[in-house]
Amino acid sequence: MTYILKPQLHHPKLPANALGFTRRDYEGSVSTLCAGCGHDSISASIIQACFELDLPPHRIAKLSGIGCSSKTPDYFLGNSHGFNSVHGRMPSVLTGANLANRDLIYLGVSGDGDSASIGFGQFAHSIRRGVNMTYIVENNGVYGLTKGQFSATSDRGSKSKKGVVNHDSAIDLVSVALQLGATFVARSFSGDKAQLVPLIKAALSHRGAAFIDCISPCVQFNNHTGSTKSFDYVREHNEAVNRLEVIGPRSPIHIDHEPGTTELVTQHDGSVLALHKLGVQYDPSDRVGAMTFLQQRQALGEIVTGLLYVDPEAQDLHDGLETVDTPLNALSDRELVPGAAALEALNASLR
Amino acid sequence: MTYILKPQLHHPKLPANALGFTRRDYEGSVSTLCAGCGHDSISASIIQACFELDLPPHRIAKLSGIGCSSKTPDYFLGNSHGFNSVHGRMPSVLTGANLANRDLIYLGVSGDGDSASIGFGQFAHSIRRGVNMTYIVENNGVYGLTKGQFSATSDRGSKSKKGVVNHDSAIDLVSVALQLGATFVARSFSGDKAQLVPLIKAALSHRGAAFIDCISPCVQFNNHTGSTKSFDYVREHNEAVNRLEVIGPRSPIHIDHEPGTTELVTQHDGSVLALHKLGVQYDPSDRVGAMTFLQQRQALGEIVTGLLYVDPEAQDLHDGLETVDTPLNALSDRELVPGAAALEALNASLR
Amino acid sequence: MPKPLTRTNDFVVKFANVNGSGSASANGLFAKAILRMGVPVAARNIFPSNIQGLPTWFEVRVSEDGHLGRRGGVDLMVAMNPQTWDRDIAEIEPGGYLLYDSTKPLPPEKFRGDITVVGVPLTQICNAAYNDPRQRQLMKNIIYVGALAALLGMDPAVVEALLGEQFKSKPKLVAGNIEAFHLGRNHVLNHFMPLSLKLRHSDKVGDRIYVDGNTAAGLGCVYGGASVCAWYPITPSTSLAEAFTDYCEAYRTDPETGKARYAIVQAEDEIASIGIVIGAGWNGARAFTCTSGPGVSLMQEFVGLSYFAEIPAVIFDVQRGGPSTGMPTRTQQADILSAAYASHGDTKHPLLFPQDPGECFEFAALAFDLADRLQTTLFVMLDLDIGMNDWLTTPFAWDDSRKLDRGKVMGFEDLESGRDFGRYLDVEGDGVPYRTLPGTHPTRGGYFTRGTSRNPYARYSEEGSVYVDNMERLLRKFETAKSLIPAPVRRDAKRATRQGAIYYGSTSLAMSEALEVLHTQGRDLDALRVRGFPFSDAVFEFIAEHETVFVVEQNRDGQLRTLLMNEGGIDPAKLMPVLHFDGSPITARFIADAVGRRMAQGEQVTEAAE
Amino acid sequence: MPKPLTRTNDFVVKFANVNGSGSASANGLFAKAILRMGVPVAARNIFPSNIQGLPTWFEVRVSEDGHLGRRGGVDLMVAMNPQTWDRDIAEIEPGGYLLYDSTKPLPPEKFRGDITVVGVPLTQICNAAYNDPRQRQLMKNIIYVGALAALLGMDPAVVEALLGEQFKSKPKLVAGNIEAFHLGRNHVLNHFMPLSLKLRHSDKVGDRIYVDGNTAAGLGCVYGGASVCAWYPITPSTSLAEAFTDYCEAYRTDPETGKARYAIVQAEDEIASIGIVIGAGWNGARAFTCTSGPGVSLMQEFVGLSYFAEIPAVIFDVQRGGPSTGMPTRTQQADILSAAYASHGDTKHPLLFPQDPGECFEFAALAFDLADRLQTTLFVMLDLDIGMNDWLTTPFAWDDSRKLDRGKVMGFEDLESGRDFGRYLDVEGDGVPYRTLPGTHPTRGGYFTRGTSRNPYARYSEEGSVYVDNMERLLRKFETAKSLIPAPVRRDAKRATRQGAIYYGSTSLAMSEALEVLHTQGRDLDALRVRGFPFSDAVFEFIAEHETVFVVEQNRDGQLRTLLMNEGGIDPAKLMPVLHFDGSPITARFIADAVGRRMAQGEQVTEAAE
Ligand SMILES: Cc1ncc(C[n+]2csc(CCOP(=O)(O)OP(=O)(O)O)c2C)c(N)n1
Ligand SMILES: Cc1ncc(C[n+]2csc(CCOP(=O)(O)OP(=O)(O)O)c2C)c(N)n1
Ligand code: SF4
Ligand code: SF4
Ligand SMILES: [Mg+2]
Ligand SMILES: [Mg+2]
Repeated sequence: MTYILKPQLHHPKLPANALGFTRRDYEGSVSTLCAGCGHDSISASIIQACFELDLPPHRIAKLSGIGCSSKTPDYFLGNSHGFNSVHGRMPSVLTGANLANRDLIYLGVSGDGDSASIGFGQFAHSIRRGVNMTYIVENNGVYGLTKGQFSATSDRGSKSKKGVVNHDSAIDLVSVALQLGATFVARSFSGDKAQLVPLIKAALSHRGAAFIDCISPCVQFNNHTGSTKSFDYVREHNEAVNRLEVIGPRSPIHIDHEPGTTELVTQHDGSVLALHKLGVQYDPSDRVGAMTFLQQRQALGEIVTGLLYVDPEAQDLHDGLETVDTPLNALSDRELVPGAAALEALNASLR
Repeated sequence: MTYILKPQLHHPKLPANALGFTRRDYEGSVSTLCAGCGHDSISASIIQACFELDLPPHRIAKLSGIGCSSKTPDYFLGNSHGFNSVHGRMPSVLTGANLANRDLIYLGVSGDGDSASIGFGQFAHSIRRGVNMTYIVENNGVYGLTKGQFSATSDRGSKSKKGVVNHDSAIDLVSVALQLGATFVARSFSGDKAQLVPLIKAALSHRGAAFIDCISPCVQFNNHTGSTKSFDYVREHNEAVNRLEVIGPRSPIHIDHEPGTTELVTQHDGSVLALHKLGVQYDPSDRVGAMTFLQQRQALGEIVTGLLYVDPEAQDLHDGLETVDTPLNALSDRELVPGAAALEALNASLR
Repeated sequence: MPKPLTRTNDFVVKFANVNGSGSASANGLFAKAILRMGVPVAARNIFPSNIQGLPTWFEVRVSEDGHLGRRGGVDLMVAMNPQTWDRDIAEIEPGGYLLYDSTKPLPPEKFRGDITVVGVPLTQICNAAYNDPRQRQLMKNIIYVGALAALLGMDPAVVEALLGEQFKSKPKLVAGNIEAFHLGRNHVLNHFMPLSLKLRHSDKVGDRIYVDGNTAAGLGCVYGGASVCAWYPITPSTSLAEAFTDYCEAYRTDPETGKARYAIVQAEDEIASIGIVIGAGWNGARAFTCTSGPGVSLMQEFVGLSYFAEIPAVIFDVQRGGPSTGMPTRTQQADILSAAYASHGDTKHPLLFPQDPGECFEFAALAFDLADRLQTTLFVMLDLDIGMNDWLTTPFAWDDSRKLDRGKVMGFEDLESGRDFGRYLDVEGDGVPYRTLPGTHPTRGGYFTRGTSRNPYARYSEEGSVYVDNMERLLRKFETAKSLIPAPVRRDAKRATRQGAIYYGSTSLAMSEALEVLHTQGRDLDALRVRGFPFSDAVFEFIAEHETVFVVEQNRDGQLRTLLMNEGGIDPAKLMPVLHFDGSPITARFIADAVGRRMAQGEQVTEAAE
Repeated sequence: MPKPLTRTNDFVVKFANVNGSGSASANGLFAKAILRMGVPVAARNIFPSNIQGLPTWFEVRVSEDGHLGRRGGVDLMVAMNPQTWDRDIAEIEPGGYLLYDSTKPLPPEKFRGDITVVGVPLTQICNAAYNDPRQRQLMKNIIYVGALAALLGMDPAVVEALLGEQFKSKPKLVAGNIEAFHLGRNHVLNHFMPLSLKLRHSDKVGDRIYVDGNTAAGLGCVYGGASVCAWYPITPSTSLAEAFTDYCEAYRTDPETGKARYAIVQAEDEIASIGIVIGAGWNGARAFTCTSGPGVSLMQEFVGLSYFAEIPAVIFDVQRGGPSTGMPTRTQQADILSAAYASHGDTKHPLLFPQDPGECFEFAALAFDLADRLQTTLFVMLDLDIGMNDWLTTPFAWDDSRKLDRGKVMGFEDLESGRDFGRYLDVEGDGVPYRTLPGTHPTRGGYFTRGTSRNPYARYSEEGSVYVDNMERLLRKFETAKSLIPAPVRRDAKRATRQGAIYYGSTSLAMSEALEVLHTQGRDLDALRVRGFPFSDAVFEFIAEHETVFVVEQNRDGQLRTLLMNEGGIDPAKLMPVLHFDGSPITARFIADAVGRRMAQGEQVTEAAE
């Protein structure tokens, strides 16, 4: 059952969305992160995206692991249920939640430590199962909450604040997600809301495993020279392949870009992704091409951002399992319990 | 310290290698696997490779997780120490063993359940750290020991023996290893010893993380029509990119292939890999190219085998950590314990 | 030579085979045929941790009196495995019997003088009749069943009927198997006298069903309303998830759409399995996983989260021989402590101890009500013996008026009515708070779940007093659990006694028999079967009433005894451990010996044997 | 108003700050200056689980008598955090003092009538002197140290010297900080009288050093010969690995090549950490990991492997508030059971309980000898209070004649000589077998290590008797451990008494003080500090000698008490739990109250107060 009540307008001057909610209705508790932390900008983008998509806040479930990044679900969507689980295991908890109720929107928030170090297995397996979710990694290349150790996304050769050089190969979560069958893959930067908000909107509207790797500098422990996840470094090396506009299912489509430079992708829920090309020829419907492009550009030191891959026809885990349309948590006793009659035949077969 | 004793010749008629060992000296206990299991062929290839490489058996340590595949180290190299650890965690145990004594050769044997399901995280992290090892996954697409459930390397759409269709994306360990920085990557087939033995020899001589994905049909649970890991299926779809010959550090090089079709790669230990090209243009020194090639061919349903990537200049974890040449387990008390004198200054600094 | 054993409907037959040779199905046929003759049977499979080629045994207890625990000892050995010949022969009781394949002659020193030896040239008979190697392998098994039928006086009509059912869809196989059966039976009829071990039609089976505990538990999960299952294969728990899958397909397929009213995920490991269960439980679906010891070790962190964040979850631990990989195909009750106090920090978790497949069904269904009511992880502790062996048990029954008890959940109307919602508020004083499910109400009842300390309104707090209040409430909740866990079952001795015994789980049947044996020795004990943890007052009253209480368990360290001492403040001196832990199911003989010896030492034999 | 507290070199100062504001270093300076005046000090940091902006406290116990546990109560509060003002003010003892920033006026109801209030316009002074915002933030802290110096009579020369040492490499900062210090000091000298809380030079510090337990343990690992460390960051254990790293760089760098005689890997998680440790231990290097509760939960499976396959490993568990993520920046002793009985199946593991950083060093070094000797996982149980706070402790000492005890390892010569090698053979009857290291001998001593059951020659076996023999040998080995674990430290009361107390770890200092307090109340207890598990006979003799034994712990469930009962067969009625578990370090007042009250109830006050 879904109840949609008209929200009371606490702030009559703030603009309201189609549901009558203001941006403030999508906010959460006051952040306890460091001033300037990239993660707070991502929270703001999530708020913006949900506001713009007219999502009823209580129809979203926010899940996270442990870390500064994983704390952020407390700081947005205060009316949504949230689950700050254990370190590296958000994907499994989200998968379970999703199985229980296919009707909610699932937003997983994690860190690079949470997803690429301890949680790499769960990250991979939730993606390859096609869990219908938006999975955002707030990627700062370090463990913020435990004070600045390298994470598995730190680039080889990058320097820690203390001057130690990382000698392990980095895990590129975007490439891994592509390889494991994610049906929506993007990379963005906490410092570029104009790029990030539409990506989050598109991911939330996507059916299937949508992954966003969002570089999000840690001002406390990884924003120095020698870091490849600092604000400066990311700004200098950022190569966006496209700009995205998300057009609601029932909204008219106006394209004010040059003809031929915009591609329209209609998602499963009817929303349209208008992809404006930027310079390079990039086809986000070609998985193998995307992987190749990424490998080549990353070898040159570029940080490729934008909507890197999308399959609007994607299936999700529920499709694979062929579950009923009613959320499993809403099935009645009658639908769940076969009753005494069934046991008679069964008992007979066991004699 | 390394002691090399002349082995007693128990079987004077068997051919001996340069150390005076016969093939039998590299054998282990009698296998308890099912008759015809692919894993037994891999054991035989390991035996052959070690024999041909003239390796002193006790200088090899064999490690594994849990599964039919992980049992096999009991069935080869009976004079070597072995460690059948816990499910999915061989990579960490091997890493620790390697740190303790950099002078031994480490052979990790695992299954697809062991490495791609429960152990995917450890697989990935041991590879990206560049642990000096040969890591063989005996890949049958199922959990043999627990009777035939899908593993994470089962292809989407493939059928279990009971007729269930897999709906999850497969993990391609070769692609993942390439992406994570493995410095030697190969795929082979338990049914093709001619290909497999040289690959194992080359991997054992490689310094760094050498990974071999060896398709190894489970005759008991995954050798039926509809499986993509059956003997028949693999034989039909096998596309070898090259044939390898491993030439010992001090052996003369005779190439009897057409000029231009053979590439020579000298490894860190002086051994030479002679790579004979087969049809396609394939460059095993190009990581990005290898990934692209694999993606493209796999999309066509081919199983690409051969030596897919090698970096003969690779560094290993010990290089990164800059550990001393003496194995850590051989350091003397004097080298380990700073003694009373050091404490005086230290105590003073803490007052 | 001792007199050959003479027994009717009361003996033990053991088959020694090689696994992967198809013997399991023939041996099962043998056991089931006896059942169909109306004689109670218990069969136990002792199998190796591999797929093909290693020794495996099948032990059949035939007991008209209904003693279906393991007795100890073997009256008739069917020795089909040369690898284990010596120890198989050694296991036969003096006066017992041996059936073997006499195709290849064996030297006399391979036999024993105090047993009756029946050599049947099974291979020869078989090879004469069949050519195909796989057929030869399979039919040889049926031939020895035929031989046994003749030796023991088994009704051939029963076997023929069973073969008819088994191969219903392949009539050609029916005829073939019946023929093989008679090949063996006729050979024996022609060459041997029947043994003094005899089968005879009876009516002692009644309406009982013959099923293993994993199957029963899987069915119980369906009846308990579980709709999400996440699991990772591990012996001996795998067949529980498989049974759930089969029963869901049968009973939970939407008749109109053909779609599934359940979701079963084979996860990548045990951590993911319990994570999925907790996510589903948080979101209001009943969810479970099944595993064994190594899985319980891996799930510890998540179980602590469930304890502290108060999320319902059910874990079936089908226990096997530990520690570590241990003896994966053997049985033990050695995860009791690991489960009861799972996870770091101060934690306690309820456990259920089903005694047989019947209770596996019951407790499985109950577990979901309890987990929802207590909002915590509940462990159902099976073991390999219950889980993987077929037991004769009361038929499954269900009361159609029963409702799934979802526990304290506030819905839309509650919230809309303005009722105060504090996720960790102890409203009724029983320590159990109310919860809301995601998506319930647009503006009320949302909260942030976490494993860190927080106040009754679920807001983060690092204040000591807030933390302490919450931890003490959790203790109150655990008190509440005592009244919800199935009460212990008491069985007083016929004579008054100051001696008691506590036992649980699969020990039950051997215990009953041992109590009878002890009684005949003049050693009487009141017995209490504990069915769950935390223990109710009745358990401690029982202990208080007795001078000495034997605690009978299948582990080395007396793990239930530890729980009794620790939770009940019981003087350990009073609790005598009786411990069987070699991985085979505990036997009546073992218990009777161990308890009898100790009672003798303490001169606690109250009366002479009757 | 009560009389203002009058005390010299004996009081408690608490600082209430915001984290990330640089207060930690100023507060540390304050504590260290008192130490340099020869007055013993204990400082405890109470910090939040975030990086910047949340409340944090720093509690300094000044005690010329050397009572360095937490006392309870606050004599002087330095209230710098408006967020926590109310509760900070409430915490001051009647007659106590408050120092606050009076730049912004506060209404009178924000204060208490029964305390002395000292308002210093810190922000105003600071802003007048500095412009840069970060400088303002940092210097304000130094200014309040100056104010305190004036109020308490702290020697300014000592502070100046300390600042000189601290900024040795940046002389400009020395002058700047000294100036700020005097800004605060002069303001107070000009406007206030000194308080009746006074500091005075003394000589009670002696040669003791001031260091935290994680640092000491990290150093102990270097001295214990550890050469492999694999770890995963988690509060409060992270600084142990960091200290090991620093000391390795200092003491373990090959002077010729500059290369490392150690390998430290920040693993991807705790499972990998313990896996690496076990791999290294198997291969003959001394290896450890350090973690906290959640890590211990994750390591359970591997610990069971180490137990059963007999691989040396050392785990430092720096305990924090559980369960689950719990209170990650608070202290507890609540992983005792999780560690002692870690893993499924029947298992037991030795534990060490250091009482302070001095013993952290000692026990860390010892742990590696014990792990090698016992070939098993050994846990060193620290807690946040010991691990992360600076304690005054005996200087580190090392006997250069001491050799690393590698335990029973057969080398090339042993094998070559033909000595029988059975990996799990109990040669000496102490339950401890011999092992060989990979690569030792070309043809002898190789074996296959596994977590499954196997015979004394390490060959796979599913035989029950083989399994039982091995499990019983492991119990013998655990008996052997009793004699290797550091003996308990007994401290008898001055008067004969039938009352005893058992305690361990960081409780030690508060306990000593509580015992003195109780003594002055005429309540005498003999006390026993347990230093490890398994407990030696001395522990059980102590219990036997007393009527009642209080077991003082920092957890909810009395976990050490459980171990005492379970392993010693002690009647729980005899063991009175005294439990403090709100996450703050236990105080002398708490113990004295709790024990005193119970003794009063039992009329166990043996004599009138002196
Ligand atoms: C099992 C476990 N291990 C370790 C920790 C300690 N821990 C908390 S957060 C964290 C790393 C967080 O890094 P990341 O996910 O990158 O988040 P960030 O703080 O950088 O946003 C660690 C190791 C924990 N909470 N649980
Ligand atoms: C922690 C844990 N979980 C589950 C198991 C049960 N188990 C044993 S082997 C295995 C799968 C083995 O599959 P794979 O690695 O592919 O090996 P294969 O038998 O196919 O060669 C599983 C799940 C276990 N031993 N430990
Ligand atoms: S430590 Fe880094 S990641 Fe954490 S809140 Fe501060 S800036 Fe953000
Ligand atoms: S079950 Fe499969 S993998 Fe295992 S031994 Fe048999 S054939 Fe090999
Ligand atoms: Mg991070
Ligand atoms: Mg497999």
